Parts: sequence; C-alpha cells; structure tokens
Amino acid sequence: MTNVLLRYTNLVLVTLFILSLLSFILAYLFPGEAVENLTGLRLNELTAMQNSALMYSADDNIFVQYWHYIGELFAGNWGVSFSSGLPLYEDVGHYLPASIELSAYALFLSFFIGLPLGFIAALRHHKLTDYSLLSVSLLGYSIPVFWLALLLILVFSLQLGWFPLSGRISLLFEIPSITDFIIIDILLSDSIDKQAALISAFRHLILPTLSIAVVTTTLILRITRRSVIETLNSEFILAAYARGLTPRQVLMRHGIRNALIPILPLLAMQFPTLLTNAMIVESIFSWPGIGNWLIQAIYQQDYPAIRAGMLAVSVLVVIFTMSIDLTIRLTDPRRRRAERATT
Amino acid sequence: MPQPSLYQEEHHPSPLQYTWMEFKKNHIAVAGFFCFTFFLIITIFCPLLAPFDPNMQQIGDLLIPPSWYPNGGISHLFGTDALGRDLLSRIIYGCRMTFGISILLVIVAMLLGVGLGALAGMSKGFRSSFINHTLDSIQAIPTLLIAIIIIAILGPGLVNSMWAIALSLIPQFVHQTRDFIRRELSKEYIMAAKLDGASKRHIFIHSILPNMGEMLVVQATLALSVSILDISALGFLKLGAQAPSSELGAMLLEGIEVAYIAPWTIAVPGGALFVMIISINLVGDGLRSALRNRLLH
Amino acid sequence: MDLIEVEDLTFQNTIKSMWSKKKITFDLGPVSFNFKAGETLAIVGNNGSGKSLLAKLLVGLETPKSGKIFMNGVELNKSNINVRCLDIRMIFQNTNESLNPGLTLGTILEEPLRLNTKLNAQERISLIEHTLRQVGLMTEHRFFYRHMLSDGQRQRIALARALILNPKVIVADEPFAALDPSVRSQAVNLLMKLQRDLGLGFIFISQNLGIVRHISDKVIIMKDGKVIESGKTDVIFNWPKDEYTKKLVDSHQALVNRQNN
Amino acid sequence: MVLLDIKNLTLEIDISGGWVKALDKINMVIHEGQIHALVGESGSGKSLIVKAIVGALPVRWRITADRMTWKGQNLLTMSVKARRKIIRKDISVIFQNPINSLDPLLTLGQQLKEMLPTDKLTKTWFWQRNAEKQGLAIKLLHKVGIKNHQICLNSYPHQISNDVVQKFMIAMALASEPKLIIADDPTRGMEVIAKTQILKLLSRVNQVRNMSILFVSHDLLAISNMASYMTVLYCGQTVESGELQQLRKRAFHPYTQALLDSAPSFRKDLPPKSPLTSLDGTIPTLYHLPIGCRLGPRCPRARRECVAIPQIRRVHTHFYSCHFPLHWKAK
Amino acid sequence: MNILKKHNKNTGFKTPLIILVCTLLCACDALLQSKTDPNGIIYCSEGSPSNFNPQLDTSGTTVDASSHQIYDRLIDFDPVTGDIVPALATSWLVSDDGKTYTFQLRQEVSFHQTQTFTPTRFFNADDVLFSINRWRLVDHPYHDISGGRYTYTDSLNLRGLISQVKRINGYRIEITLHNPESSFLANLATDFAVILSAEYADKLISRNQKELIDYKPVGTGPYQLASFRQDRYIRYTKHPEYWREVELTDKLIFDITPSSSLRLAKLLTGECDAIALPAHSELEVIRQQENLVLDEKPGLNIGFWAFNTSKPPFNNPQVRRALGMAIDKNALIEAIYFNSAIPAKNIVPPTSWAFLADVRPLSYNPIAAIKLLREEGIPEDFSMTVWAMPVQRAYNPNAMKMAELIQAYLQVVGIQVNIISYEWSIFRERLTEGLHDSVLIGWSADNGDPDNFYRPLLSCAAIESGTNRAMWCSDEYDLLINKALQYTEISERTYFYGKANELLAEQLPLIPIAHASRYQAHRKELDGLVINPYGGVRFGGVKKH
Repeated sequence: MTNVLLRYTNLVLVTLFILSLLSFILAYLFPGEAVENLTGLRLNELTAMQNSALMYSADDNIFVQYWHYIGELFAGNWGVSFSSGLPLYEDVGHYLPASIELSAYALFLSFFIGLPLGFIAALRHHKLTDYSLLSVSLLGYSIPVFWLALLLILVFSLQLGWFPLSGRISLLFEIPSITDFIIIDILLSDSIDKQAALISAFRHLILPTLSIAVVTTTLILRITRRSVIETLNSEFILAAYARGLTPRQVLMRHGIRNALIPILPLLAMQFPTLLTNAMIVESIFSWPGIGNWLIQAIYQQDYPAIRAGMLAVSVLVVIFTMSIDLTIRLTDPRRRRAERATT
Repeated sequence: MPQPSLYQEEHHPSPLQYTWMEFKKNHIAVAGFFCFTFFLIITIFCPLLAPFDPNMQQIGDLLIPPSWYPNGGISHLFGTDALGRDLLSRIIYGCRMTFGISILLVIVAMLLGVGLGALAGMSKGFRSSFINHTLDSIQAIPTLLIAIIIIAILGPGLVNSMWAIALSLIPQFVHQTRDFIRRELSKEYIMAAKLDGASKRHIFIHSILPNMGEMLVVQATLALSVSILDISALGFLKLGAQAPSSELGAMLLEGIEVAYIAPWTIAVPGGALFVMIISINLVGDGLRSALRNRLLH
Repeated sequence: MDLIEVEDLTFQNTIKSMWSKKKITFDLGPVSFNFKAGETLAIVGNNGSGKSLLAKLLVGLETPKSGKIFMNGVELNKSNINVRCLDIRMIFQNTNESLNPGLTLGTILEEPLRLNTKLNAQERISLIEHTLRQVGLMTEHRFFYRHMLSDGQRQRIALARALILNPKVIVADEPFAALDPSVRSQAVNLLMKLQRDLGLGFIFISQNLGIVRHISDKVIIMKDGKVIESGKTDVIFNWPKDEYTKKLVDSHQALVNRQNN
Repeated sequence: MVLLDIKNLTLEIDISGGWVKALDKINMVIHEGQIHALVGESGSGKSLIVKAIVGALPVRWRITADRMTWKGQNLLTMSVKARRKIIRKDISVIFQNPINSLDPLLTLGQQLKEMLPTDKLTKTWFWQRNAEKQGLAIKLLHKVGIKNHQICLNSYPHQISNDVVQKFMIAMALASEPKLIIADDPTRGMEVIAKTQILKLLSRVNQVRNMSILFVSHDLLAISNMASYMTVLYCGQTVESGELQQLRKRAFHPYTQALLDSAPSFRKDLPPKSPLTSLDGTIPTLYHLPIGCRLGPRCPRARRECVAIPQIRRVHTHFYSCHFPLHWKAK
Repeated sequence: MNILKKHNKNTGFKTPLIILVCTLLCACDALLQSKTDPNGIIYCSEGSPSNFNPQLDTSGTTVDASSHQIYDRLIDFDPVTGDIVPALATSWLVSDDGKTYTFQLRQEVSFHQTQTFTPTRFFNADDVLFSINRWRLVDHPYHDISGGRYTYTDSLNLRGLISQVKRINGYRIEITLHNPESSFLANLATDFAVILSAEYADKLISRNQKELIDYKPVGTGPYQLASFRQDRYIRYTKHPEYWREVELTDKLIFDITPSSSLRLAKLLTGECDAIALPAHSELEVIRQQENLVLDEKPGLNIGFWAFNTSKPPFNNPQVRRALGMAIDKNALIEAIYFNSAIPAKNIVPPTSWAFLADVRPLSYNPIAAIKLLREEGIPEDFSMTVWAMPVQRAYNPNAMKMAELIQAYLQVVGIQVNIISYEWSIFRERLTEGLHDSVLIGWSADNGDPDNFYRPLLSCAAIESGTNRAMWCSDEYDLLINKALQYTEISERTYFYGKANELLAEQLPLIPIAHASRYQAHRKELDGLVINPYGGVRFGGVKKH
C-alpha cells in the first residue's frame, strides 16, 4: 500500500519534472528573447527593473536558470502576460477553475447519462434498445464538437431563445471571485439576488456543458456497454447464475463492480480529449476558461501565457489521471500487487 | 498414416480474409466502408470532379443558395459562399485537404509510432522506461494544447498544425504497439522463433509484424477520426489552415459570418465533416467487432 | 556413449524489486542426468518444481549459473548455439500458442530452415513437404493457418517444426496435456514411432504418470527445484525411495488399483 | 429415488451458417446417492448438458426434450424463478476452472457467505448473523480439508493455489447442502496428488451425506475411481451408458473401447513402449459434424449403414447406440 | 444470461431514470421562465481598449470605451446637428486674429470618486491645463507615461500650433496659437480632447503610480470605470453627481465580443442591449427583427488601400495607379459592404464640402493595368503583401475578405499576393514600423472638418505619429492643406482642398475604396441611443425600459 503510494508519488514527480522542463525549454523555443518569455516583461522593462534579470539569472548557465525558474514557479511568480501585463499566476488561477467547473459538470452529466444507458444497452444486447442506443452514440461521437456547439446555439439560443450563448453569467451580476467556481462564488457572495444569479449561471452553463457532454457521454456509453457485456459473459457471472443467484443479485454483487473497474482507466485516458473539447467549446461560448484564454494568447502571441497555461493544464491532467489510476490500483485486488505503475 | 483431415475440399480463409468476411456481414459498416471509399475517391480525383476552381471568386454570384432552395441554381449545387466561390468545389477540395491530410498524418504517425513502439517493446530497462515516461507526459497534454504550443513556436498554419496533430497521434500508436509486442513476446511462438535462432529484429519483422496488421488498421481508423476532428477544429479556431484555404473547419469559420443570411455555408461543410467521421467510425467499429468475432471463434 | 550428459546444472533466478529491497530467488539444481540416443527421459514434478525451467536450460533459452551440458561428448555453451538450435529442439506445452497465428504453416516451418540452413527455396519446400508427411499430415497443409487445424494436427505441426532440422534430441514440455484421450494415443504412438525410426533422444515433462510409465526409460522426480529421485522407470515406480516419490506413485497407484479390484 | 431424469435432450445452436444440433437426443437418469460419470472429449457437449441443467444457456439457443425433470418437476416448463429456487437449494455446480468462476473482486469469504442459505440462520440481528455466517463458513472449510481458514477466507481468488480453490469450490457447493453436486471436470490439469485428494473428498461427500454427484470429465482414470454409472458422449450424441464395471468389462461401442484403451494404466498387460490402440482422425468441429453416427469417419468398424443415426439399444441396464457393436456377432 | 434477459424489465433502471428526467425537466422549466436580471445596459463592443485615455489612442475601441463614458470635453458636437455646443466650457471667445481662444469653464462639476481616489474639489482650470499640457509639453511629468505618443494631436501637429495655455482664473482659460487655424475648435471638440483630473494626477505622483492614470481613469463623465478584464468586459457604474441632467442606469457593461456574428446573436438573445458595428451582411436580418432597431447614418469615413510609398516599387505613382486599375471597386463594395457603402472618389465623403466631384476615378481595367505594370518594369511573378486588419471597422467590415478578393484580382494581372494579419495591437505596431507593402485600413472622422481627413492620413507629420499608413510625405500636399487651414472661409478652403484632391488623384498614395454608412443596432427597450456623427458611442442619457 505505502509502496504503491510511494511509487505513484515518484511517478508524478518525474512527470511533473518533465513537464516543468518542457515549459522552461519552451521559453527558448518561442520566438523572441527567452527572458522575455519567462518573465513576460519586455527587455526594455527588464533593464528598468533589474531584479527580473537577476531573478532568472540570465547570465548563468542553463541549469542554474532552470533551478531559479523552478523556485519562482513554486513561489507563485509565473511572470506576467505580454498582452494584459497581469501576473500569470493569478490569471491562471482565475481561468483554470472556470474550465475545471465546466469540464466537471460535463463529466458528471456524462456519467449520469452514459453509465446507466451503457448498462441498459448491454443488458439488452442484440435487442432494439441496444441497437438504437448504439447508433445514437455513433452519431454522438462522430459529430465535431464545434459544429455541435454551433447547432445547439442555432437551435436553443437563436431559434428558441431558451439559453444564452456566451459567458458564465449575465454580466449584470457582479459576483466577487473567491474560489472562481461560479456556483460556489454565488453561494458565498452576499448578493441580494442569489436565486436570480444562480438561475442565470445555470442557464449559461447548460449549452456548453451539453456540447462537451455529448461526446463524453457517448464514449462512456460505449465503454460501459462493452465492459458490461464482457463482464456478463465472463465465467464467474455464469457461475453465479448457476449457483442460483437472482439476476439482480448477480448484477448488484458481481456485475457492476467488475464492469466498472475496466471503465475507469479508459475514462482517464479520455480526459485529455475532454479537455480539448472543453477548450474548443469555451472559445465558441466565450466561456472565460483556460482554453479560451490560451487561444486568445496565441492570437496575441502572448508566449509567457502559453507557457504558464500549458504547464497548468498538463499538470492538472497528470494529477487527475494519476489519481484515477491510483484509485483503481487500490480498489482492484487483482492489480494491487502488480509490478509497474504505468504500463 | 491415414488422412488426418477430412474436410480438404473446404475453403479455408486466411485471417485477413476471415476478418473481411465477418466485416461484410455488418451491412451498416459496409455502407460506411462505401462512404469511406467515396471520400477516398474524391480525395484522389478531386481536380477532375470539382466543377469550379475552389478559389475562383465569382463576384456576380455571391451567396447563391443551394439548388434545393427555391431560388437556388443548378450550376452551383451547394450554392456559393460570401466571395462567390462554388461550395461544391470547395467541399470537394476540402475533403482532399481534411481527409487526405488526415490519412497522410495517420500514416506518418503510424510509421513513427510503430517504430518507437517496437523500440520500446523489444528493449528493456532504461530505454523502454524512458520512452514510456516521455510518452505518458505527452499523452497527458491535450491535443489542442500541443497544437497551441507548436503553433506558438512556428506560427499558425496548416503545416504547423499538421506537425502538432502528428505528434499527438504518435503516443497511442506507440502504446498500442508496445503493449501488443509485450503481449506477443510472452507467447510461446516467439519462444519457438527464438529457439530457431532468430534475432530480435527477425522476430519483430517475421513473427510479430504479420500479426499486428489488424490492430494497426483498427487503431488507424481511430486515429483517422481523431485527426480529422483535430485538423478541422484547429482550422475552425484559426490556428490551422488559414482563411482562403478550403479546409472544412476553416470554411465553417468563414461561414459563421454569414450564417444568418446563408445558413448553408455552415451546414454543408459541417455536414460533410460529420458524414466523413461517421463513415470512418462505422468502418472502425465494424472492423473491431469483426476482429472480435473472429477471435471468438 | 551418452547422447546427452548433464553435470551439476544449477540456475538461480532473482527478481529484484526496485522499491522494497526484497529479493525473490528461485534455485534450481544441481541436476545431473544422462541418457542415450533412442531413450526417453521423463521429468515429473508438481507445478513450480522447475521442470519447465530445466527444459529451457537444455534448449538454451536460459543460461545456467553453473554446470555443464555435453552432447555426444561435446560441451554445449554459448559459442556453439547453432549446434544446439539444430540438435536440441523443443515442443511447447500449448501448441495453439506456439504457432504464429498470422503465418501459414509452411512459413512457420520454413523459418528454422532459413535461419539455420543454406537450402534454397525449392529444397526447403521439398523438405517441408517431406516432414509434413512424416508426421502424418498432407503437403497441402503448407498453405493452412493455425486456426484451421485441430488440436491433434497442431501437435503434429509442432512436432514437424521440431523434426525439420533433423535434431538428435527433442525436449517436450507437457506435449499431451492439452490433447483429448483419443487423439493423445495417436500422438504418443507417433512419437514412439519417430523415436524408433530416427533414433531420437526424447526428454518430456508430464503429469500423466500413466504415460510416463508407458513410454519413458528414465524418470527424474523434481520438487522445489531439486532432483529428488532419478533412475530407471521401472525401479522408481516399483520401489520408490523418497517420501515424495512414494506419495506420488501411491496416488497414481490408488487411482489405478481402485478400478482394478 | 430418481433425482434428475433427462430424455431426448436436444440443443440447437446457431453458428454462422445455420442451426446445428450441439446435443442430439441425450438421455440420462441420476438416482439419489449415485455417482454418475459423464465422459466425453472436448466438443462432446458435456459442459452444455451441465449448463442446460442449471439453465445458464443463451436464450436464443433452442432446447427441446421429451423429459427433463427434477424430482418429477419439469424443469423446462416451470418458471425461471421456481427453477432458480431449485438450483439454489438442491443443485450445486463445481466448475472446471475454479479461479475464473469466482468473482475476482471479492474475498473468498464474502463469496462463500453469499452462498449460505438464509433460512438456516437462526439469529436475527445482522451482526449476530455475520458472526454466525463466519462460523458456518469456517466449518465448511474444515469439512473440505482447508485448515488455515482465516487466510483462505480473507484472500482473493488469484492469491490462492489452484487445488485449494478447487477445494473451496467444493465447500461452496456444499454450503447449501444440495441433493446433487455437478462437478464439471474438477480435476483438469491437476497434479496427481491434488487430484487424488479432490476425488477422495468428493467420494466422501457422496458416502457421508448421500449426495448424488454428476461427475463430468474425460479423465477415465479419475472417473473409474469413483463413479458407479457412466454415460459416454461423442459429439453431442450418447454413445453408451451403463454400470461402470459392465462397461469396462465389456464395452459395446468402439468409441468407448478406444477411450478405455487410450489410458495405458488400465492395461497391466501392456508392455512399455508398445503402440497404443487409437482411433484415427480428429474430433470434428461443430461446423463439420458428419451425418448419422458422428463417430462414422473415425470408426474402424464403420460401414455404409453408419450414415443413419443408430437406435439406442439396451441390454439390461446397459444402453448403447451402434450399428455394429463390439462383442456382438454380426447379424 | 437468459435468466437476466427475461427479467430485466423488473430490475431495470427505469424508476431512477424517470425521476432523473423529471427533475431535469423541472429544472429546465425554472431556468427557462425566469428572467430577472438586475437593471443595467449591456453593450457588446468589438474589442478591448488599449487604455482608458483617448488622448493616447485613435482606435475607435478605446474611444468608445472612454471618451463619452468616462470623460467630458470643453466643447462638444451636437449629436444630431454636428454643431459645436458647450460642454465643460460654458462659453468661449475667439480673438479677431483667430489666434487667442478664451474659455469660460463650468462650475460645480465633480470628478468620479473611486476606491483609491476621492476628489476634494470641483473641476477647474487646473484640470484643463493639465489635460492639454500633458500632450503639449514634452517635459511634462505625465508626458512619457503610457508610451508618450499622442496619436491624434501629434498627427495634426497641435503641439506646434499652440504657443501658450494660460490660466486666467479658476474658471477661465486662454489658449494662444502661433497662427490661426480654422479647425482648432473642432479639434477641441473631438473625442480625443478629454479633460483629466489634475488632482488625481498629483495624488498618483505622490503614490508613485503615475501609469494608473490611463488604466484606472478619473473623469467627469456620466459613468465611472468599475472594473476591466482584458477581452472580457468593462464595467461602469453611474456617476452619481454627473453635471448634465440626463438619465443614467446603475450599471453599464461593455461585453467585449470580437466576432460580429456573435454580437448579433447576443443582441438577438437579449444578452446585449446594443451592439457595435453590426456586420453589413447581417443588416437585413436586423431589419427583419421586430424587437431590434437599426439606426443608420451616412458615415464620415473612408476605407482605403494604402501603399507603403517608402518602399520600391510602391514609391512609383504609376505602379500604384496600375494596381488601382487592377481591382474592381464596385465589386468589392458589393461583396464586402453588401451595398451599404458608396464608392469613394476622394478621401473625403461626398457629404463633406471639401469633396471634389469631378475627379476622374480609376476605372477597372486589368488590361491597361498589366500594360502599365510591364512599362514600369514589374515582373510577371512579382509578389507583394496585403495587410488586412483583423478587426471590423465601419469603413471596412471585413478586411480579410477584401484582401482575398484583391488577391484574386491581382492574380489576374500576374501579381502574387500574400495576405498578412496579426492581432490588432501587434498589427498596428508593425504598421507603424512600416513593414507592410500595402494595407487595407481606413479612417473615421472625429470632427466635421475635412482637415480631419487630410492631415492625419497623409501629412508628413502623421508618418511620425503613425496614422499615415502610406508613409507618404509630399511638401506640395502639406503646403496645400496648411494653407487651407489658415482661412476660415469655406470657399477659400475648398479651393485648396480641391487642389489637394487633384494631387492625390494623380499621386495615389492610397486608393480610396468606399465610404460606408454607419449603423448601430440595439433592442427596442433601449431608448436614447443615437449615432454620434463623428464616431464614439455615448451612453449618457440612454435608458432601458
């Protein structure tokens, strides 16, 4: 147990090291001066504020520079953005939660819809329900997410006028940002019209969440279906029937747990895809998340922002994937004693 | 010795033929396959098929609706866009752009991925774990982010976005190849080949590679749909193919501007993209289940 | 002269765990035995007793820690790996897995020829066809794939693959375990016939004491990597010395006797 | 008393290309306290019979039978629920692959307790019940000869060696104190010593508790060790059935004889290294079943008449279906 | 398996599913019905301002976000008639020689009170002095803050024009010019001549935070800045003590939405009350909507294609002429402006009195263009860049598309065109550096005086200040337009501008393409929003029902 934890910590550390190295090297790969890309300050500003040049010890060799860079990263000093001049650490801290919020809701929605539907499809294998669910899911994951988002806007915003099409909440509400998760912030704030604000926030959430969730839901549905079918065809399930257990007992005691365990690692693998979709959807719905922010940064050639954003997002993904992996490792007795962590 | 086999006259298909036979039973998948072939033909012969030059602007024919609209004309089957370019021709060339480049990318990624995967799978110790760790780190970065980084370094453009997508496709091939090789290496037929005195290279080329074909095809269809989605998404976000190009995602973006007065400018490219990906997914699904059925028997 | 002579062969397998400094070791041997051409040696023991490992040591899949293997008086080591390839061949327990599913049987059989001989394509084909007939298959089987054959036929192909290089010794790891009784007899007969015809030395590992008793000249009983008892089949089955051997023979005898009374 | 009575059980399954009779008119009767052996090679359909009895076959397969009764109740016509109840209470199955037939995510203890019938528990509160269950589980393990019960109960299936799991499976089968234990090739791939232990255990269960056992295997050595009555199957057809002693002494069917001959231990007179008698050819697959007597192409005595399905013939308790039986003068 | 299949109807997930669907439906119902947004106006603007001081930036985005919201000027244009009317100055006097201007200032005008600054006094002459001297005096403590470039005033060389700004008393101020200039008053009324708070500036000096003056602005305008997030929004709150008696809403929000179709979408869904720059292609859609209002006014603007005349071969007027003949202006207008613009002959629109009708416009003639190009030695495979601005402007709603069309036209005459576009601020930065061959850009007038076109666009001084995109410097031209300024009589000025027009038609440093109408779309509920004649949106007095 401690062994596994230790190994995972180590693995995370190695991966994080590689990522931090990558983000450091990026500063050199991006056009322009590396020091500018690392600090976000222009050269002329740097001379005005000598300490920045010292900060990254530009004259020392590259290892010393990297060491200082890491130190600054941990100190929360990620440099400033070229375009807005704001500290990146705060910017990322502001935009990342919005993305996490959106992806998390989409993920939850997908789970709530995808898992039961996957089970239903599997239980009615080779029946009409199964086929129709399967074809719908095929449509679902074949649709380009940006096109889907456009169609949703076209139908639900423009034609029917049900939902707004941009932002997190009507801008007329001023919600002080404490956690930067809008729903939590609304609940924390002492704004007079909490209810109206909440409703506004939910209305803004629906379309983007839906656009992301469609792909994820279909993926979950298909993965669940496959896994359940395979589990139900496995010997021990047949054995359980042969022992005279009722279908409900078999499903509840043996089926679900065994079917779910192979699903989780597959889902962890889909997480980067989910984030990619979230980033695209964000830029369509003007959702103030990290994806939108990064894409804007590209347009504005804001290299420090890209560097910081990349680091933040990939670290998030690594930690998320690893924790899922670890959870599986700890819940699945078969894998507890397995040798390696990644492979 | 008497005759051991009693069913000589029967036709015994090779594994590949067997998979194909299983595949043919699935009619929807076959339909998808025809669709796929159709797109392939369009991709190869598009200069012959397109009625107009995709970038020819006919100022007199701005925003002509598709032929099924009451005021549409037959000369432009899918209508024209805001610059008077024939949408049908643009779609045809767009298929070449999006579909053709995706195929190219998948092939490149597959070659590199299989090479690296073979290296990782056939070797042990540090080299293998180094490749693993690096790839795991790359895989943790969402495709779009990789694309953003590469585009930030090289600047926006179709070619640069192709690099990004190829790079993001490679890890899955490496993983699959490596896992496959690992799985196969523990099988006894590899041991038998070793006993024949075969070298590692020989084992990989003569023993493992012949069995990998189907896995690669299935993986390639997956990668293909991912690659199409990515290319068009990058085009749509103005990070990939740029405006005058007829890449489907970029066309969609151009269409948004006139979406209110000319909805077909987003419906047609989006639809083409949708059908393309569906057909690929159908083929991929069909292949996978055919393979599963074959292995079951 | 002995065809194979093994002297104090030992092997140690250590799995080092990177994190917990624990070491899991498995020691094999020392093992010594010898047998002549045309003789059959059976290795008996429970799972994890190191039977398969011994087989792998003999064919050169693993390198021993110490000890020597002589074949016709010549020591086998890394330098003459080719000799070993040609002269000691192995048949695996799971014939289904030991054949490459993606290749035709002809290609599978051609592989050892291409790697170890200088025959041209025509000669290779004729040798393959000859060997196929030798194991009781037909020349057309050259174009077949693994999945088209039955278990018994696969066993024959595995045998053909071993025979094609004209070896002196065949090492077989549980060759009959996966076969059904009616087919198993065929395989046993075939092996005995080939041994008679070609003068092969035959080492086989088995759990089935009935067959061991029937076809082997010598027996080695193994437990936890150690040789417990070895000697002539007759002697061991009738007058077992070691406690474990006794138990083994008694168990078998109990099955046989009960149905005879 | 007759527990299980099967008459003309036929099972058709659809494989690509049409319906195939995987089981063709199988007959079998199991009496109380009897050990009935079901012998057949792979593809003979013995596992299918087991599954047909416990009702674990895919629904789209077609099962027909003139009679398939448990203590007089028709298994085929009764409701699924009632059938399940019978299985839960009276029939236990031991599968050939013990590790795969256990849930890999639950400890052996949890799975064993699940099988304990609730009506046997006397306590009301769940903690009392838990303790009681634990006690019962330990008792069961002791019965099958597992001494370190604590380790066993707390382990997951993959952590335990094969023969211990098989013993555990027997313990699970005994948990509901059934009338019939179906042992589907329980000794497959086992070493001699472990095999003898399992066989002894089963025999003891039969003797002490008067439980009937349907012993399914192709290992004639094991079967002849304990069974009293034997049914031989070949490719889904009943070939011969009767008292074991009778069959061994005087098998009528060439296939039965070949099976008996294939085990060298059966014949004391056999000199070492002498060729064994064997049937030529291989077992046909479901796709290529011959017409008529399915042994036909391999049978040394086959003649033209063998393309017709042979009728079942009877000599006392000895049934066989062959046109040209052994030890039987030609007509 | 079979047991399961027969019975899963009882075991299924139906009940929880139904409950789930029901809750979802209920939630949806609640979400769809209520629309109780707090009171405020949302305006969808097209981009982020680079700062909140229009002195520094001529970009319409900055002007929209600051000039009329945060600040006031000494004098204003009447939004309807375009006449000069009093604002912070209640009256003014011009001396007979036209060199001295005296302004009487308004009393009891208060500045914004922000979180960091509380004004202690009303607006007075010190503030005017500070505001003008900031750009006028190079050694002013605030001159170099935020880059120190005062685009508009520099391009008109106002610094050179003013000899003295004198405070006569607290509420009277006197400005003396070196020589009379007829457009001076109009220039003081433009969006760029805003009045900042001198007290706030002093405070910032004492806190050593001088740069905040342009980012956390304090003015006298109807709204004060509450918060700003780059590329997302600008929040304003009502200035409670605004001196004008107009209606104000509590909150004014600029929702920054660069995409024009998204702006329209938001207008349709009611997420915006008004939008900036409706796309010309979508005007028809807006007109058809019953709850939307589309205001239209002929625009005082010019969209043009400027050549970088500092680079060969574009320094050759014949080459420029040939390129001009290679494109079909009318087709461009149809494709880009959707016929909501008129083709341009001069750089001033026909509504201006400086318009010269009998200039012969370049006609579309690719054959002549090819001939001319060959004569001037332009090779067959010549390639050039056309820079297209990434943003939408009234004078050019889609420069990218126009560039693509031009690309196609020039292909015909054998010229390869590379289209180049950067993010807007980078784009302008690089334009000022003169990296382009040619650029598609334009100009909107800030006041009614034609000088507002002639000088900023093409005078030599404007190269330095970065509004002369053609990098064109002609002494003859400068002389003409300076002459025109010295007269106050329109007829005399017309003469000089006419000469300038002729010169331009001959030299063609830029090819005028179109004068577009200006549009503003808003929802019916919004009342009081009018199109300013000279750019800049104004929310003082706008009310939502």
